[in-house]
Amino acid sequence: MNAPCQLTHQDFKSDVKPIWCPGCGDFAVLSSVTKALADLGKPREEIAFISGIGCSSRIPAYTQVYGFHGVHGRALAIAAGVKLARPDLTVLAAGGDGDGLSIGGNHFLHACRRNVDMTYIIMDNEVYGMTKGQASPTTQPDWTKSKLTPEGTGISAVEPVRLALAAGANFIARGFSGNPNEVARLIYEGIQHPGFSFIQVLSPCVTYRPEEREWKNLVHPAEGNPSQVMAEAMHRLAGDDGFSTGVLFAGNRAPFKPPSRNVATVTDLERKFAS
Amino acid sequence: MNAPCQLTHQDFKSDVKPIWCPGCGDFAVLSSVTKALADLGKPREEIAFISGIGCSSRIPAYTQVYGFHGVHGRALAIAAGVKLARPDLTVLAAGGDGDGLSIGGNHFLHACRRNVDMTYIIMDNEVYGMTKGQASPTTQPDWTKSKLTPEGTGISAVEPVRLALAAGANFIARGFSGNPNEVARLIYEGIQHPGFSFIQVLSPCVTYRPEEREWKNLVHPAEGNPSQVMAEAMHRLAGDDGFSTGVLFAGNRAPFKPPSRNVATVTDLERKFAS
Amino acid sequence: MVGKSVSVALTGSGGAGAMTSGQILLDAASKAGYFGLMTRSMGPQIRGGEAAALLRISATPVSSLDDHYDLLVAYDWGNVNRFAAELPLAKTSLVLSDPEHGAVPDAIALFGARSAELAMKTLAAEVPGGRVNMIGLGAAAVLIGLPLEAVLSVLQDQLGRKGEEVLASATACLKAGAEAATKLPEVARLPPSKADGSVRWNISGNEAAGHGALKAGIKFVAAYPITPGTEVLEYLAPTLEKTGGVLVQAEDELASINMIIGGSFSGVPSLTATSGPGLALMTESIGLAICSETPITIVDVMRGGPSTGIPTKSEQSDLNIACYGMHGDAPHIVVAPNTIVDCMFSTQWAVYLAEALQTAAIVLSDQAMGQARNVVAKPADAPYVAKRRVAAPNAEGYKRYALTPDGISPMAIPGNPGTNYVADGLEHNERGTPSSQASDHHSQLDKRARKLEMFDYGDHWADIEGDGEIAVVTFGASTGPVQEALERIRAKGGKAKMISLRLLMPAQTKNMAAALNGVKKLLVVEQTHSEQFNKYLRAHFDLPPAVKVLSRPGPLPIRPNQIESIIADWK
Amino acid sequence: MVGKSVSVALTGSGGAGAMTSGQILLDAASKAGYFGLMTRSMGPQIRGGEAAALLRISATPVSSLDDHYDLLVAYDWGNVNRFAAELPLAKTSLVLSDPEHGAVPDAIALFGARSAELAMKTLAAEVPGGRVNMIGLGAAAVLIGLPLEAVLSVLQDQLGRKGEEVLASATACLKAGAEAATKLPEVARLPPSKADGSVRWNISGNEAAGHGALKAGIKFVAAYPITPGTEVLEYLAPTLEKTGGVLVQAEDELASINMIIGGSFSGVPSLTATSGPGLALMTESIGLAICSETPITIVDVMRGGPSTGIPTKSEQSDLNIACYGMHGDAPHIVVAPNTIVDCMFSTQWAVYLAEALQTAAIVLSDQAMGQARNVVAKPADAPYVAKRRVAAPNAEGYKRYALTPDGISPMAIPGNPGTNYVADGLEHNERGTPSSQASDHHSQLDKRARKLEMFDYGDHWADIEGDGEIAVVTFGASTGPVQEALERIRAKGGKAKMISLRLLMPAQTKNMAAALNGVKKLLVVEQTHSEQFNKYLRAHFDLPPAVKVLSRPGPLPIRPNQIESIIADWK
Ligand SMILES: Cc1ncc(C[n+]2csc(CCOP(=O)(O)OP(=O)(O)O)c2C)c(N)n1
Ligand SMILES: Cc1ncc(C[n+]2csc(CCOP(=O)(O)OP(=O)(O)O)c2C)c(N)n1
Ligand code: SF4
Ligand code: SF4
Ligand SMILES: [Mg+2]
Ligand SMILES: [Mg+2]
Repeated sequence: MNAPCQLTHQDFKSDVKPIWCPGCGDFAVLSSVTKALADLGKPREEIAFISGIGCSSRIPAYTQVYGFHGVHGRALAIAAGVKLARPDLTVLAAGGDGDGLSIGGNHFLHACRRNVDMTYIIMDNEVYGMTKGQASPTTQPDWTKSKLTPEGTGISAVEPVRLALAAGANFIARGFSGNPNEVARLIYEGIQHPGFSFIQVLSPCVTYRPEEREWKNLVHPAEGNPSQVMAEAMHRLAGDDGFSTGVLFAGNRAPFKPPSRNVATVTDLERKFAS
Repeated sequence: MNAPCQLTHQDFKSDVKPIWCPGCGDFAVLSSVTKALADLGKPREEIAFISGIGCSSRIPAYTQVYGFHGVHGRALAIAAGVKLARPDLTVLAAGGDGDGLSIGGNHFLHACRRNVDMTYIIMDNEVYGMTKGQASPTTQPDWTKSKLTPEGTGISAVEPVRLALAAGANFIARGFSGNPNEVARLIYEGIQHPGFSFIQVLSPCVTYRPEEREWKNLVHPAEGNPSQVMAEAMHRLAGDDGFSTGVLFAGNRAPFKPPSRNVATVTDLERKFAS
Repeated sequence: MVGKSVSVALTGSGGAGAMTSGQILLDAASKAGYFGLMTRSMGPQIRGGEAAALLRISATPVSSLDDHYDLLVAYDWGNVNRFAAELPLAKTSLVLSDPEHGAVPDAIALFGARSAELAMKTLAAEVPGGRVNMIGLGAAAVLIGLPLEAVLSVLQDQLGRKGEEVLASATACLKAGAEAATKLPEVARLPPSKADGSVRWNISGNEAAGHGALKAGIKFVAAYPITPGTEVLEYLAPTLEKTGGVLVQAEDELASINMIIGGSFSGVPSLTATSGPGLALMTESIGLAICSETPITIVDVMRGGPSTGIPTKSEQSDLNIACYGMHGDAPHIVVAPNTIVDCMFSTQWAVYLAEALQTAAIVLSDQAMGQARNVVAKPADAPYVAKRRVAAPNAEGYKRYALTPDGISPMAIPGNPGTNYVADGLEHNERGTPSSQASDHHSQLDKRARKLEMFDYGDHWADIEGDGEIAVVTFGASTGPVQEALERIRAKGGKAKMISLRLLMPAQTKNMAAALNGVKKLLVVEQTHSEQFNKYLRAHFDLPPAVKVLSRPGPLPIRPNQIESIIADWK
Repeated sequence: MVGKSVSVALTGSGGAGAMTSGQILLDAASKAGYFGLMTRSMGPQIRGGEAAALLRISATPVSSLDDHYDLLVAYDWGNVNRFAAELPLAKTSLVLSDPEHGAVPDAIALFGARSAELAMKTLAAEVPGGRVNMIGLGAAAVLIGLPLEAVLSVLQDQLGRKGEEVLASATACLKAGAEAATKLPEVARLPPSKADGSVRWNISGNEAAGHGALKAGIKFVAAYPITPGTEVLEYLAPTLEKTGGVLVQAEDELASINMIIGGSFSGVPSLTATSGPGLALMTESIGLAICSETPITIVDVMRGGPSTGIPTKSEQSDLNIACYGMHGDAPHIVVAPNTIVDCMFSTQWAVYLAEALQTAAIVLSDQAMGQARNVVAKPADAPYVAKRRVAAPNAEGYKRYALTPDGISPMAIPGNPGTNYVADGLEHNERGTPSSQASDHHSQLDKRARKLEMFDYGDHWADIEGDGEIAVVTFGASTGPVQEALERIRAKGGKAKMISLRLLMPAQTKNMAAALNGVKKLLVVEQTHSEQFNKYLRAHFDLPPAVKVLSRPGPLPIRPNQIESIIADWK
């Protein structure tokens, strides 16, 4: 047995003090991540944790693994690069609903589709926390507290899990930061599941969306077992209220692995040019 | 009655010679567009036709309306700007599967969601024509003719109509360039339908995908009437073979219209600063 | 100890209310007929981060921070290390702190200022609902000689609607602080105000930029939030809505820049606001606006870079990307406001230029101006409004990109009959049809450059003051300290010229040659690390033989005395 | 009429096969022991667009087009106007065309060259399956004195697998053309080849760039197709696959640049290739690579700009964005290859520098080099391979961004135990923890600039040739014509120095001062509209008092005689 595998979830926490507001849901997500990593039993150096920009995207710095705090919206692209270049690493990505679904929407779409083996957590607070409270794609159309959309966005909210399914994600789950053990389990399962795993974690922003504290009264376990068939999952999610938690879909598409062999040297290749 | 309303579809064609290869499906799409515009009966100057970059995106220059040939992937953003700034104009956008679903994927997602009243045509040839034949998001994973993915992409193809539905498009149809009259009708209906209308037109690339000439034997009318309920449409599209043509979904979400009143002058606003 | 102006820093960790007390102090100064400036320094936290309100109050207009603060009121010492460097103190300054929080920390003590204690927490505890920052505010007002009535009146205005109790408690604290202050050592005091009843404006640079946009006739804005540009949008969202315009929050900057290109193509003056990372994402499409000759304006409120950098603090280091950030030869307009109120004029002018010249204009503001408030005399109205040269209905043989003598071609607006055309970012001929022919490329490149070169920009290209063989050349927020330094030099009988460039692109080679005529020594002042402005100057102008450069990165603002001493030492 | 080299243009509209015949001619020249160069000019059409194959064949190495073409073979005149300006002819040149297509059009006739007719269509019609381009090829070979056996042998190699019939028909046409040529007027003829049996390479600039990347150890590429950069990727996709690397086609350039940042962060040397519009989309994240100190290399194959511009034709106008296109102070590497083969060395070196210095390197190639083929002596091997300074396992008190004397900090690679850290584009302290403190910002900015400034780049920063009081400074593809012009001047007994800058960033101020020592007159040569290179030079270097600039946009290449005549006329 390998010594580093004895690491506890505390061993995955760093000594950097979070910038988060007291009461922010993201604290619990951090605990869930470190717990899942402890359960995974891998040494810290074999894990890469990538994020974008936002309150939530600060999370890698609060853990003890290799991390990359990139630019806004590009976490999934960096994460794909890591995994494609170093298939031996366990790759996690995380960030906010704005980071992942607004500016990062295209990478989300194509990550679901490309199905690289990694796990992506959206810490969904239905708001841009970091920039002081604007509407995100998951914000309801009638939320009027943002100065940029004082009469509400008037645009229907994205349902991330439904989008992930249509785009082709291979594992889809939803958790609530108020139930950190469940979230830890979902992350753990997402990591274990081959291909692209997507986990939406409802994580209240107590500063700009204090009403989200109420979520604790709305969440409920998803009924039945996770679908393995896309059409079935589509049907099921069509009636979803956005607060059911658990694994919602677990597909079996093979992860993306670009071809790569080792059958020539660079010098061999030069024959092509010579005459 | 208004003189310009008598325009024929020829009046909507320009004298610029298309750069398209002989036999390219895009010629027929051009005819369908001009026919739909003639049927619409609006004067040329009240129509704006926006595109990105690609063989297909050249289409506005071949018509006689106000047009914008933008940069790669951003047609829908320009089009939204036109419509939001000038709600009186009829706005069309068009382009390729690469332009709209690869680099432009995020705008596609958000255009569906935002539901600005405009009509978007993807001239889908399952390839990047303009850059000489690479795989696009709609290319099947086992297509090996691109030098960039000589063993195939290994990534499952996007089904644009399914994605549009999940993202919230309000009108969804599919046509085939070999049936230009049907395509003209679909475009016409899309324009008439409030909100964001999406029309996928299967348009063969005879140069890089000569096998697509076979599409004429594969297309068939979609069965039944278009759904008006999203869940129903989802169910229906789950079993779709990608070759059924016709209107597939016609929703009734109100188009996006940001609030705007005229209740103050700029000088009125200055009171706020004065003391 | 009555000076021309008094500078006060109010600091505290999250929740201490440093910002609120600073804001009230500025408003009270304004009420009492003073001019004033307040900038802020904030930590990265959303809530509860350390903050400093940095004020300067004066009987005459001020547009720059002073060399040091006369009074530092520290509500606590939490994380003060993080911005101690931003709080220069003189030996004569007074540090006022609460014994509760212990001794003055080294980072502050090393300035060697005087210090005094005030038991703010204890005093506040004596008032039901009492708050430390109101104690500090009362003390500060008295120490600098600001009439307490003015502060009370502001409290009334601002806390009135929060209910009697809140107001009563704040008032009680204020008075307790004021009372206690009488026992404290003296600090620099304000001269009597010269209030003449004329209207004052209290405005931030970001509000000013937004308002300038409205004055120029902007009616369509698409944008994506980003610190510190968001407040331009926060000003514009409700005001556009009221004046018949529209603001839309886009999915990202690629969308926002292209949306405004669409809005402008359709004939509606359009703008976006952003900061460095957002500007970087926009450059491809700014090139599209330039090539397709679609007028747009982009306000870039600069922050520390590179990359995500320091979102909450200022720097002038987007100069390079603003001037040179496009691929291909892409002539465009770059305008740099040089004071908080000038954010209004410069943005208004930039919109006017973009529209008149059918190109992209970038307004290069920064966090130091954007997020600071200035109390100033009501600014004069500028006559610049968006006005395009448009095509007539059914204009015969209409060519969108006609090679006119001045390079500006009439633009047909959708709705105009008989002139439909297709705007294009591909190189094109006069009609707009794509062309890869050398002659079309050359003539369209010439035209796009010519229209900018031939235009008459009047005197606005730079603010020039004073005379002499020594000149200081600067731009943007670095102008305030330069101006003040040169005033001091002149007050001592010296001579020096200030050239603050407002129009950075197109570079005004002839005007600059005239301005530099007779100048033997040139000091370049800028807030970048790599001397971006100095390199810009070298590239475009012939500089005098002796050049010195004062270039330092943010977030520390440049102080007047730094400039003064370089000039004094320059033999 | 035996010259040093012979230049031939083969043109025709779509389907005429100008490109194919040019390619065969080049290959045949190579077989016959000659050196050669072939560039191409293409219309925008995907298929069937007009095209010109522009060749120069010589007994000694060539890296530039000549002043004019000795022979123009026009298979037809369709759309020749679109690139006539790219086909300069001398009075002594011969225009060979088919009477079938009518008289020589004005755009060509105005050069005043001799002309002759050859009934290519009729001759081709006499051969079953005969093609016009093979008739023209046969005639061209004979006219310039290239042994027909070499052409036949290439035909055999290339058409062999298409079957006997195809080969027989091509051979028959070739011979018919050759036969007919004996009755045509003479044109410049090749000198005997100096074939010594040494190995020749036949390579395009884009292949060379790709191969240089492989030689440096690139193992991960993510990219999005774009003309004219795509061929770098087309070379890399199969070769990486065979050598244990990976190429992935990304959804857009935002993804590709971030994917390679991820690949490199994980320890694998990573690269992308693009062109102007793609580079513009990447600048935000290039800033991330610079700030987080993650090595990456970007090959930018320049095309006509701005915006979508002229995708199929060349220009050097991405200089600005490559050097200055990032927001904030973002020091990085810019390397400009100056010949087709140098695309190999320069890319290899750029990767080496990016890795050694943990920063972003941009390789500034262009369409003229990228899509041209050169027959050259086998290039020497360069010793540059990717090698990072890495952290040891369990390095004690590991600080990712440690302030080392040379500015380079050991990088911990995932998998290395005990050194996990979080890379960050936010300003940070030595550990990598975000910091908005002035001192951290300043010291990290210093470090990121220092590592680039202190590094020893050896002699590769520029190619310097010759001596004298007149110097010509240039970069990239403009180097070939400069080199040739100066050789001609020297051949006539004149003196002139060439400085072709390879390392554009960081600007080599000291090296350049040494190179300019003694230079009184400086001619700047570049292919841009706005004198981007001249402005770059002014910004960073002290130039001699007399400076002239030969700056013109693409797509017309700069010709040696333009440079010659400026120097000759310079009193
Ligand atoms: C290119 C770019 N645009 C905008 C920003 C500003 N910005 C930073 S975080 C953020 C949104 C944060 O929202 P979300 O991703 O939901 O994270 P949260 O703060 O809510 O956890 C924005 C718009 C940026 N940093 N970069
Ligand atoms: C930013 C940017 N990246 C890449 C390109 C190159 N490019 C031009 S068109 C195109 C794809 C075209 O494919 P599609 O949109 O499907 O249109 P089609 O040619 O097939 O009609 C690409 C990648 C570009 N012009 N701009
Ligand atoms: S602003 Fe909201 S999301 Fe951000 S740290 Fe505070 S509570 Fe959390
Ligand atoms: S390459 Fe394909 S898509 Fe493009 S014009 Fe030719 S046939 Fe049409
Ligand atoms: Mg959020
Ligand atoms: Mg396509």
